[in-house]
Amino acid sequence: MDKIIKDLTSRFKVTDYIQQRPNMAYVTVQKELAISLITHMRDIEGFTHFVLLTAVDWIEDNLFQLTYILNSPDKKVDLGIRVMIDRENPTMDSAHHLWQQVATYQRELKEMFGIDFPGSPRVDESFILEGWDDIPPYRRDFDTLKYAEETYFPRDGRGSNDPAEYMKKKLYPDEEK
Amino acid sequence: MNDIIIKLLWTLLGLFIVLNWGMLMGASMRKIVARVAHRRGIPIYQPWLDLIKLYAKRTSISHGVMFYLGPVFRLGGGVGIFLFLPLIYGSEYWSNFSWAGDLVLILYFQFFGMLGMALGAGEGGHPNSVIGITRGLSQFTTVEIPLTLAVISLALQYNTLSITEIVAAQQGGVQNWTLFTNPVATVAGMLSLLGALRHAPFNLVKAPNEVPIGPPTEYHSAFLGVLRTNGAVLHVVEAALFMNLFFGGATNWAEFIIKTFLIYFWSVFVGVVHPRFRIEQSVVWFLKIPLAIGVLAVILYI
Amino acid sequence: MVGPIYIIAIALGLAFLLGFFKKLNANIAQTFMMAGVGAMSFISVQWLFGHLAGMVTETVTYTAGFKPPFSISLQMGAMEAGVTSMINIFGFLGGVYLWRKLKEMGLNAIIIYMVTLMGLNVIVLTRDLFNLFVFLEVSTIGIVGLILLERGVNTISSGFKYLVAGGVISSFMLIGTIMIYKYAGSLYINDIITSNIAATKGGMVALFLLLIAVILELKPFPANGWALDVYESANSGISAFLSAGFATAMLFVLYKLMPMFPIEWQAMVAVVGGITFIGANLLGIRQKNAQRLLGYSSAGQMGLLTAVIGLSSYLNEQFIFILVTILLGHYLAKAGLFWLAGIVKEKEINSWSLLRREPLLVVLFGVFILTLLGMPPFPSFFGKWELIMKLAAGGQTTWILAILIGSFLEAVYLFKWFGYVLKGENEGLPVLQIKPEKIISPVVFATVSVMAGYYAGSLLGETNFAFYIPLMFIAAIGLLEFLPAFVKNTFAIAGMGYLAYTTLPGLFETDLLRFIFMGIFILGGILTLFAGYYYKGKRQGFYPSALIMFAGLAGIIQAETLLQFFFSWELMTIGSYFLIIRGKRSMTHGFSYMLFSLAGAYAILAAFGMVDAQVGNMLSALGGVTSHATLIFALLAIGFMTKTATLGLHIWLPGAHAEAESDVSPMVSAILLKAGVFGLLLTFFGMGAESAGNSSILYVLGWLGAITALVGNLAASFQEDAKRLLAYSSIGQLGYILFAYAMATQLGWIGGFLYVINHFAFKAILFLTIGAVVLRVKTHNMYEMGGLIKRMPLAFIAALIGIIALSGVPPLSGFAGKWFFYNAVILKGWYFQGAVVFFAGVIAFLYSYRILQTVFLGQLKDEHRHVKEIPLTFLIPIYILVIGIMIFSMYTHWVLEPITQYLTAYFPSDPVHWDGAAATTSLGYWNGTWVMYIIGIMFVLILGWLLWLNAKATKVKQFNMVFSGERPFTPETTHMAHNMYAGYNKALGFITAPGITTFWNKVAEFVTDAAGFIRRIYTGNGQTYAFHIVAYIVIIYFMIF
Amino acid sequence: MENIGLENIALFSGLILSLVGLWGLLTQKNIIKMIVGFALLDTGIHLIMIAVGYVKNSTAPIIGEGVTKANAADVIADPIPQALVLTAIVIGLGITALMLAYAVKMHQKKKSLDINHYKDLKW
Amino acid sequence: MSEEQNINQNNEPKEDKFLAEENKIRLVTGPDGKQFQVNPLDDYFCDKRPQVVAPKNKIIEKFLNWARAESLWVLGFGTGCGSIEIPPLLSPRFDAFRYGVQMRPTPRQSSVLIISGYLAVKTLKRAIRTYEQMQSPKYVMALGSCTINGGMYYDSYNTINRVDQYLPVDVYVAGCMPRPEALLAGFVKLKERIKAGNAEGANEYAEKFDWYKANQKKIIKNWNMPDYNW
Repeated sequence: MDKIIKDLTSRFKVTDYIQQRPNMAYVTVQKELAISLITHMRDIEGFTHFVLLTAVDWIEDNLFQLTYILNSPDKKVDLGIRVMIDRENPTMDSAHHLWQQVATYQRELKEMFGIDFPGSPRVDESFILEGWDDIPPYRRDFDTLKYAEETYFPRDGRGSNDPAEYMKKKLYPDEEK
Repeated sequence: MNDIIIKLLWTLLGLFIVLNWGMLMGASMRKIVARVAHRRGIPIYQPWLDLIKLYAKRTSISHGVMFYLGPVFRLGGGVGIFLFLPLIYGSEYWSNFSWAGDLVLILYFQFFGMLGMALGAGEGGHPNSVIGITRGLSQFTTVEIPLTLAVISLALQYNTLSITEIVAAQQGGVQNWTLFTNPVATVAGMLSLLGALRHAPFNLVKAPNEVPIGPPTEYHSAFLGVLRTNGAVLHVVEAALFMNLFFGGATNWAEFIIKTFLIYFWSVFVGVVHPRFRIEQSVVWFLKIPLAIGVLAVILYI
Repeated sequence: MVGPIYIIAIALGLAFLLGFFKKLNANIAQTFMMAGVGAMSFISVQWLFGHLAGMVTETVTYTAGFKPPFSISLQMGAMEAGVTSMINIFGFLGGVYLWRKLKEMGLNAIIIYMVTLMGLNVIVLTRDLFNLFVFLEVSTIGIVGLILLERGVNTISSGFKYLVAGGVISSFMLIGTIMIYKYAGSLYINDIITSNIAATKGGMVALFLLLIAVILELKPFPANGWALDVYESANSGISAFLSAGFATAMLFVLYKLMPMFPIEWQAMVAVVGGITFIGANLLGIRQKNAQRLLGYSSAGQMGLLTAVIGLSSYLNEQFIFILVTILLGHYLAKAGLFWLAGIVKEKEINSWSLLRREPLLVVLFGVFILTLLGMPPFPSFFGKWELIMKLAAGGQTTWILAILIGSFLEAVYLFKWFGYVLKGENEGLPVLQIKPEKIISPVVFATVSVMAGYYAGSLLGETNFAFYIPLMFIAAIGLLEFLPAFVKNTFAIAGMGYLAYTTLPGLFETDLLRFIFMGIFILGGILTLFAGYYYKGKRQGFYPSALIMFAGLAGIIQAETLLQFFFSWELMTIGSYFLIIRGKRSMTHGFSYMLFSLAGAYAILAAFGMVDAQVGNMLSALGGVTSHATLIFALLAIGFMTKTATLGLHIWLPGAHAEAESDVSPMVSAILLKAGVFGLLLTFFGMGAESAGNSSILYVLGWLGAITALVGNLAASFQEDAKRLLAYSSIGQLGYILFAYAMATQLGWIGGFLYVINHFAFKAILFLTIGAVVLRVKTHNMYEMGGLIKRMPLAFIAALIGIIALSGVPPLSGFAGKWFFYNAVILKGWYFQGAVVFFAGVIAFLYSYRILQTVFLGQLKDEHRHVKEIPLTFLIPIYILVIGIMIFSMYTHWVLEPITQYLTAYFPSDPVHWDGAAATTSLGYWNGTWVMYIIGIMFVLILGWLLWLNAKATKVKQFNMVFSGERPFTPETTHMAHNMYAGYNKALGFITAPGITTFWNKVAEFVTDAAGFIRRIYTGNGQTYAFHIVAYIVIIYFMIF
Repeated sequence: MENIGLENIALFSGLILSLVGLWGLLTQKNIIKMIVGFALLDTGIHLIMIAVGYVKNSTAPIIGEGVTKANAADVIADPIPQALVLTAIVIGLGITALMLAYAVKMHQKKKSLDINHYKDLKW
Repeated sequence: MSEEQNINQNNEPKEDKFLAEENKIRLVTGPDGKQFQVNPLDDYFCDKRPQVVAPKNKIIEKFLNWARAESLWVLGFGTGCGSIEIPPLLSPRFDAFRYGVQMRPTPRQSSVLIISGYLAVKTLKRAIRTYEQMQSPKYVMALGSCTINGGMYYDSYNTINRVDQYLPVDVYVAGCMPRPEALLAGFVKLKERIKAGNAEGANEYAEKFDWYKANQKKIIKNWNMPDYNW
């Protein structure tokens, strides 16, 4: 693992490096370098398996964090590649040419976070949400409770209980706290 | 003229009996199947309720003229066979209109309903219907061969194609039934019946979890009611045909009911214990064992 | 009478004179030449007419005032007059054709032309052997000189090869001549004949050398490579000269010299001819170059004629007739075709499609091809007919076989060529330039061909004229080609109506069988022609072809003699060929149709020959056949089964019917196929279906019919093309019919008749309907249609009724057929065949449903949302037939009862009893009318009930259906149509594997490969050719001695 | 020597000559040689023809010295073969000339006299 | 109810940014070469509104309702986690056949639609289409707290809270999830309602069609069909 990272650092400008587990590490790279780094990992280092692509909304930093997780079946190690992109104008280079299934992840991210991947197949089509015209729901500035209350006719009289408290009250009504 | 009206009334009565018996028979079969599965199953009157409910549906839709005519053809097919089939041997009234045609007419009249149903379902435009029909027709082609050979064997044995005469020849005791005088043909015929009644393993046509219910996918309300009516009539009539051909016919209603029940039960019995064939499997199956038996049946009587 | 010597005098004199005036204007010189040739023609023609009219007798002219053997004598008998007329007329017309070329080449060419012509005349006329040799050489030199009209290197080298080969041949001829002189002491042919020259060995050798030289001049296979190169490369006018003029003269030489040779040698001559006929035609199959192909054909025809001369002892009094008609056919056709080749100027036969730009040329081409092949109404047809008849009378089965095989091979390449002309791609080909002088000669020859055909026919003493009335009517329609289609259509229908008016009532009185078939032919013809009103424009070529076919069909019915029948049969084949090949992409289908038809026709011809030999030429005498009855029966059956497209002989049908035009498909399917059935019936009726030898054949036919039905229906179920589906269905239905008739019982035949009528009606309905739908939607593929019931309800109803009648569902008439089948099968005892047929019958449901579902039901496509109902001109005939089928279903007994009575004459046992509408057999009973009533009433009651319950059903549109909570996206993806019976295909598709097509393809491949292999002996090297000649002589020598 | 006779010598030499000519025609690739072969063949045949017409101990068929009309038939050699030979020579000459003319033409076109070079047309 | 007046489907401009590609008006060339427009929504779908069908006279209706109640044909359509509770109904242990409950694979023939758990918007669309394809009289049974008030998905951005805003529900079966016994109880309850003549959901749906449709369309933006899916 170290060797890989060392090798990686010597070739790319890797800014952040976290060794999560002995066989799992995260590196952070610049947006521009990300795709070439991934290509390098796939073709040279043997990270042939693409595990997932996901995003985190760092609304405070005004950033989206994209995480590509790759797996090397031979070395039995995982490598996460983090890319921080601007939240105002979220675009990222598409990686669908490396693995076909990336396109699906990118489509999901486009829908849920509004991160654009120009050139990715069918990226503009709706994926899970059919006919969504609000801000992308996984962004943290989207208030889902408010949206649900406005949209879905909440029924009055809804309450909630802590099951332990509730059962205690019910079973031992006399017992005072 | 009077004769004809009386004849018609008797025929309607017969139809009524057959319809109800068909539903009762269907219900009891389902009861039996349920018991095999350790269930109580439907109430015995369930088919009547279903039928009433279907006829009492408030709305219906129509895909076009053929969609409308399909069930008419279908029921016409079932009732037509009923009309041309002598039910009770020795009774002029219960022999219906069998003087207008013989066994061949009945064999070919089966297609009347099938064709209409197929066209009606086709007009519905649903691909699953068409898939179901193609399967049904495919299977039917090979189902018919053993039956044809059995009929030829019977014609050779009794030297007639008239059902009444075939039944007449079987009178006078159990030993005279075709079942015993020509067991090979009977086997061929009964194997063919399995395919004709479309219980498992030959029920790919309406396989509900594959092509939702097959041909009648789009049928509902009164259309479906008509189809169910036909189903009840047709099952009895098919069983009655085989009863006449192979099991000595019936001289009274009690005998009729027992025999048709048992004949119908045969296919249910097979169905309960067998899984389903794919279509090419069933086609090939009918071209193997039942065909061989049918050929044997004819060879024995050459 | 002007003496024949003047022919020579004129030619020589003119040639000399012209030679003096070197500076003479070419135009004037040529006018002189034409005048001279005209005069020569006149002399010979006047002799010919003199002989024909009986005014003159055989005349011998002596030169130099001595009697032979001391001088040369010229004999002008009828044959000589005829042949010189042919040569001179050809010379004249050829001169016209070569006008420009000769003028270009100047005086010398004109002189050579005249001298060559003169040489040929002398060859024919002279009775002196050496004189013959001299003028043969003169002609050869002349021809070789004329070859130089073209200056290409190939032409020149081929001319040289010709010279080398000719030199070798003439050497042998010279030796032969001189040896004959030594042994016979005379060169006068008549003296040689009377002298006993063959007694000595040396005399035999002498005769042999002479004979072989003459034969070699006729270009026998395989020692004929030298001639083929000339045919290919020379100017087409010269090739025509070589083929029509020179070969004709040489053939006459052989004819003239034949009496000199020992009678045993005739067989050798015949064999040589036969081998040439087959060999040359076999090699012709691989040819792509038009002129070379004609060369092969020319060699082949000469082979045939040589064989005829060799076989003269079998032909007796008809020898001359046969020789002359076939020779005439060859002469007219070959000259005409070579001339056309000169007009077209395209070497490759597949470029000849540009001929299509000029309809007149196509007509000419057709006339010549048909003349060459011996098709009616051209003279060689009668020649071939008589040849076969006489050979059969002589018991020469092998020869019949050989001649038919040769003719068939010839037909293969000629019709391939014809196909290119009619249907080949003619885009991007150069413009056709027709110079007036080039077209005159072919036109004249084509006209002569037609007239000669009539004359030859009348010579055979048939009441021939009746068969020519329809042809004249057709010719009249043909002349009206410039009129719009609807006018011609009206004329055609009127003609058919007149035919019906004159024939049907009479037939009804006399012969029910013929009445039924005539009714089908004429009624069907009128109805299908009616659909033709749909077509705009001129529809060139359609009406003559269609009417030729109908004339042939009517002729078959009316024929009384074998010749009339065969004449009409061939006529019908030709007409239908033209009809079929009119369709799109139908070149190959028309080709295979023609080949199968011809093969069938030849089988019929062979059988007729045997019949004629035994009991004379009346059709009704068929029953009197005693020897070879089984063989004749089998041959006739096979012949007629090519038309009914029985399995094994069916591969032409699907493509031919599917690609034909919308109103032609019903003509060829519903109507034309019945001609084969009629033929079979004639055979069965005539020859006694149940006689001992035939019953085993019938047994085979029964199985064949059953399997045909099965395979045809199964294959129909797997088609994607609507018309192809119907075509396969026709194969299946004709299988039923064959099966029914093969049973040869009364019940079977009633069923058969029922099927014939029924198939006619429903197949006409279906083909018209589907054809009209195809016209509207412009596609054949069923999966591209769908949902058309919404746009074309009337078409759907018609198709539905057609399908119900087809599938045999009660109450329509199809069921009656099934009922009779069941009874017949069981009574006959053909249980397993019967089971196969019923299996096939059930399979019919698969395709019946398929065509209704995928075309009319299911999902309507975007582009068909606005299509109109099928045209009224189609609807009217369709609905006439629909009404007909309903009435027929309701009152089947109206038709079947008379048929039953009619058949009682043949099957006295009478197993069917009719009581009104009720039919009873010993097995079962059936009452068509009551079944109809009962079902009708029941249907109405149920419908009423449903309507009462369900009147308020909301009408929805095509996407309003259960789609698992989704909705359909496009009609294409929602229409379940493509590969509809996938599961069934998986289970039983192997039955329809195209084994038979593969088989025939392999046969064709083998034949063409063989041809390709054999033709490698023609290396192109002149020496090899010379060696061939020497080797040929040696081989034949050792074969004889 | 007596048995052989002049006519036989002529016959055999003619035969040999024609066979040689035929052999030349069939084997020589050069067109001119082929023509020579043909000429030999032709000449050989002419010799044969004369041999056929030869009658032993007879004179030329000219009426005159010892030949009268009465005994002409017995004394003279058969005149016809001689006449024929004359014609045949003429014709042979014509053909040879035509062949040569063709040879010239062919050489003009292709600059070759090898017969194997003129095989464009075949099959 | 207040939305009823301001939403009128017919006046709404037919501009729909969620209109699917295959539903857009397209220009087609016929086989005869003429061009014409195909509007899939009009040409391929029936756009009639559902009609209220009044019950027949009381006695007959009572009889018919009894038959309907005893013959409940359930559509095999599972929406949420509750769909796993339906198959056991037919097993020997619960044997819903005793109650006249039978499964049907096609909505055309079914009379009961079971909403078996939470409904995402996407599923709701299918459920509505399916419901509309069933023939009247038809009944809706909703299982689980999710269908009642959103349950644990009450604040989800894509799961509805109350089914009865979108479809006329006849019986709610509470629980998370209700066991098969509860379902059986629900069926019994439904039967009572039907026999009493109270289960007129289909007519209610037709009557308040605009209101239902407005609610549905508020969240289902790409309906892509005429209003009522026949």
